[in-house]
Amino acid sequence: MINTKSLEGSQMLEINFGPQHPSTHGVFRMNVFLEGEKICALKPVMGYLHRNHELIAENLPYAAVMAYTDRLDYFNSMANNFGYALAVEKLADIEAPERAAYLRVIMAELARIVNHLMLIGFLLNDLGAFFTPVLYAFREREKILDIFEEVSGSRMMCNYFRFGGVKRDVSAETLAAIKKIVAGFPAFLEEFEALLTENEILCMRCQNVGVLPADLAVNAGITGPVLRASGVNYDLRKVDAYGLYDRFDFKVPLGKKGDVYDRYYVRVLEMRESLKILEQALAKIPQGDILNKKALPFLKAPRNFKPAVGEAYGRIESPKGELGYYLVSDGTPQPWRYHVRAPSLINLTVLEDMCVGQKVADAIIILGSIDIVLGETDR
Amino acid sequence: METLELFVRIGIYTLMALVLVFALGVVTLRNLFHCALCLAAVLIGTAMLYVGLRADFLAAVQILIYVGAVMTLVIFVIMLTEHLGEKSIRQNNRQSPAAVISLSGIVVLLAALLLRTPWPVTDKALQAKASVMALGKALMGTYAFPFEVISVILIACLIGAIAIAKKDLPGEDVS
Amino acid sequence: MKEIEFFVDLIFVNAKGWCLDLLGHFLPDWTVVLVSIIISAVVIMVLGPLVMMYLTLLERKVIGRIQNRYGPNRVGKWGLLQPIADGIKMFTKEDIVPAQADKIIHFLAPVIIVIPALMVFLVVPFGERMTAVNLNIGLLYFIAVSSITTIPIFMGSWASRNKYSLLGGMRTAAQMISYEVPMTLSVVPVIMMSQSLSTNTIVMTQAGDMDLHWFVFTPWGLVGFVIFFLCAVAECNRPPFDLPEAESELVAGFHTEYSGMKFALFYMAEYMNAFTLCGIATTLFLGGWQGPLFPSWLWFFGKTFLLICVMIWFRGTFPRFRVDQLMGFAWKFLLPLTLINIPVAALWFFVPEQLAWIYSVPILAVSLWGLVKLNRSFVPEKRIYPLAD
Amino acid sequence: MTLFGTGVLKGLIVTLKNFATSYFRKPDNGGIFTVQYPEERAKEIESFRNFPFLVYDGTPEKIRCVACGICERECPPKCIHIVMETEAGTGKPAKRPAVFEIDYGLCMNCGMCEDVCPFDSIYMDHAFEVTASDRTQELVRPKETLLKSNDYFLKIRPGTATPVDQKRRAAEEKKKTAQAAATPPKTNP
Repeated sequence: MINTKSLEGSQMLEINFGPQHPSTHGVFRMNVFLEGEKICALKPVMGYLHRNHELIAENLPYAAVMAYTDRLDYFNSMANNFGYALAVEKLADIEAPERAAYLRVIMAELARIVNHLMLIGFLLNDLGAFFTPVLYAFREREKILDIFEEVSGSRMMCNYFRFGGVKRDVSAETLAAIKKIVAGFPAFLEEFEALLTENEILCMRCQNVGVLPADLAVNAGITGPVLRASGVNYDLRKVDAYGLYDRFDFKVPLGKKGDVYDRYYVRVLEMRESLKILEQALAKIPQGDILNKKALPFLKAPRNFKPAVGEAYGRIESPKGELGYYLVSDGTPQPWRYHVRAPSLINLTVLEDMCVGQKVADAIIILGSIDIVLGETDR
Repeated sequence: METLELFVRIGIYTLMALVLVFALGVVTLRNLFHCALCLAAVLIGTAMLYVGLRADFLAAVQILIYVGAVMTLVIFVIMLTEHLGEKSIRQNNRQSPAAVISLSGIVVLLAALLLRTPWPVTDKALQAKASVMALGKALMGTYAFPFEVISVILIACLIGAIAIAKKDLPGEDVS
Repeated sequence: MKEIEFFVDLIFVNAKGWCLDLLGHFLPDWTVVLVSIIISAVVIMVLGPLVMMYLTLLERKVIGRIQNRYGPNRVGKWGLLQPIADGIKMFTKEDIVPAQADKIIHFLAPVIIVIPALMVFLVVPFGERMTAVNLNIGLLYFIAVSSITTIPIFMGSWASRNKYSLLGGMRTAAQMISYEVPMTLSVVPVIMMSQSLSTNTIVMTQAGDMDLHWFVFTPWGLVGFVIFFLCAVAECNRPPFDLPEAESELVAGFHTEYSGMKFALFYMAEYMNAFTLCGIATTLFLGGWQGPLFPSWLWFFGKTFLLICVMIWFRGTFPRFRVDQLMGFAWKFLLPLTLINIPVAALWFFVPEQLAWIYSVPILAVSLWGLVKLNRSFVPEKRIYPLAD
Repeated sequence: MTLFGTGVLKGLIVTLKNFATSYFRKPDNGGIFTVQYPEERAKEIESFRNFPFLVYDGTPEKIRCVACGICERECPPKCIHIVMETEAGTGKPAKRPAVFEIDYGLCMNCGMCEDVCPFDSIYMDHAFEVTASDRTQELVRPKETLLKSNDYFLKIRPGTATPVDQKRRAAEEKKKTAQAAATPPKTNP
């Protein structure tokens, strides 16, 4: 059962981390070759959670796919919905009314906060903290999930966006509740940072570990906080200015080294920027329709929605990176081709480059800092 | 009280037997890891015999040094080199008859020597308390020079170990 | 008043004395000695597991509160029966032995690991005249016996035939050997001050007026205490030094392949070690059972549980070290500090107290500062994050 | 320059503070935020959607569903199975479901059926305690267990049910008046 394989001529210990392992974030496997505790080679193996997402979508009407996109990255279904809605809207040339567009931004930013909170919590678990950061993160996440449940009916599988708008209007009380969360969040972040940011053990473990150079990141197509931690200024909210993002004043935090610590801290700063966006959006949100008139008839009869022959690519800055949906329509109610550009999958491609030469414990936190969700990676 | 002493006596002889059994295990068992564990058991048993001889300090040091440090190192090395100690080793070869003959000769010789030597049990020795303080004073006073010499040897060992370990650092690549 | 206090102080000692007196009337002399040994042994055998059971509950409760949860509160009032429920669960669980495992050693490892954990209870002074065996080499005995713990861990990790176990075992060995060195050296000043290895004598020398002449109130004592405590945390594999078990990396380290009661025994040994190490730290630096007003055993258990709570607090707060940093911390930071601490304490012995304060505090502070400076990899980098448009 | 070790101490203070505040703070303010489930329950949110149920008016015979099969067709995971009842004598379709089954093991709680139903008969329920010991038998819910009264619907989701009720009543009134208009008034001789 146990054997040492020779790899490149030397004797090494081969270990399978996963698919049953406490910190592979789902069913992911890393085939690691060790020399002592040092990693000499690492092969990521994925596909354990493959659910045929794309083919299922190609056999369903456009509207029904929305519910499936929730299941891609199950930590932020709002962002997934957003990307898919944008793609379909591009295909059918529908625009969301103003209030709906504001609601979309609010929900997407709340989802970003939830996602980053969870990521930092679980990264700390990978670092060996005994669930304390996770549970502090859960405490705050709970409040945001309550909002999600109130507006969409579900805490995680929101299915809230519709083509040309959103599913349900948000009451004034809910908006006030969001405002309260946004107002109270900085205090929590302060506490969270006091627990973590300057902690010497955390700094020792994270600084100069898993360095991702900027050129490698760009060449490998890395996006999102992982790319920005390497110091590349690329945020689709600025580049594409989709939705209403050109109306808000926010900055893009950048890292320098591109190590695990930078990836951690860039996310903390991103949460602060998200709060800024939320404050502005909540102040400016207008009254009005939440669904485009053009899209209204298709709510009751999804099969009547037949976009003209053509293709469209809708992309958003999901908390994990560039989440893109590619759609080809042949004029039937179902998409002819549907493809998801999953940031989790593409960011995972540099895992080996970051891990080789580091210790076993580092591989775990590097994986944690990439922020993968297997639902999205394997689809 | 005599009953109690009898118990102690029985205990000590059992212990001696056990130590011998484990010692036999060290040389006969085929699995290297098992041999090492037997050796650890022998060392612990010896320490317990020391306790029986009222040499508490020696017993504690025996356990601390031999079991706590040396055996750990031995097992560590076995695990590192033998791939989980899976290999079983052959404990005898064609030279074993010759070895048995010569060894039994040595045993006979040693036994004869041991039995002939007088082991004087003086009253002074029985009354002397092997206290820690006396030991410390002896080491620091009477035997200070050998003590220091040993420490010099140990330092030399340490430096040698560092020098050997240092070579493998990736930074110092030989061109 | 004084008498009542004295009576409460020695309540357990007297209880044992009465028992022996009673038996002495109708039993031969030699059995009384045996019974005395048996009583002490039984008390320790019961105390060890009992302490372990309720330590798990305490830990879960405290960590729960730290994380804004209740912790166990279903079984019995405040979850007080939870350890018993856990015990029943552990007993009834299936005992799984891997097919390739070395069955005998796999079985022996958890059995053997409990023995040294129980044996060290012998020299812990639980209160006035409440040391089971007053050995004159008590401290050395403690260090020697607790160093055996490595071997059963090795046995478990080797016999499981699991690579996670193997890595866990390797880490344990490295960690235990490394931390034993500064731990033993940090004890040296205490031995020098009390001029004895007996735990009882060490406690006695910390009496002073008000029973508050604890070693921790001196500069070398404080440094020694902190080092000893950190090493103790590392010795019983608790966070932030829990690398041998490192859940997020090695699943469960050396006891990955253990289940049911065997697993519980590993756990028991770990918690009993935590208790005894805290107890010894109390004995050496916090004055043991010395203290004003309350009975001695209450002082001892109070201080020990306080230290255990600090261990739990650590667990609820810190991430884990990495293997090389762990070793670096022991060899490059703790070890030099203890080596500096020993001459400081030695000088303390000969110099009048005020003068000793004046020189020892700066020496220790400067050496601490110097060590931090020398170990630059421990110090976090300050980073500035640009905010781009 | 900050002293080495301050970060660690700060972290310790944070956890100590949380330990202390867990005894007296409110849940939304840094106190204990867990809910002791069977005794306590989390606040029920009206728009919460779990598995679908069928609405009837008054008695279970007066079922709103007409077995049109739109939900069956639109359901993304295809977890609904409907067979229309036929009139006993004539064999004509009776606009009533003879079989209406939802496989709870398959349903993904998306709410599509609720969106597409033209007869206001299928809605998402709040009940979440739907464990079963058998995947194939107990989780496939037949019509009898799916049917729930309109009163229940009004109770759990007043915001959705009240407008639906008003709409249906208005439609009924309209139908009545239309019927009244259609039947020729009795002419006085």
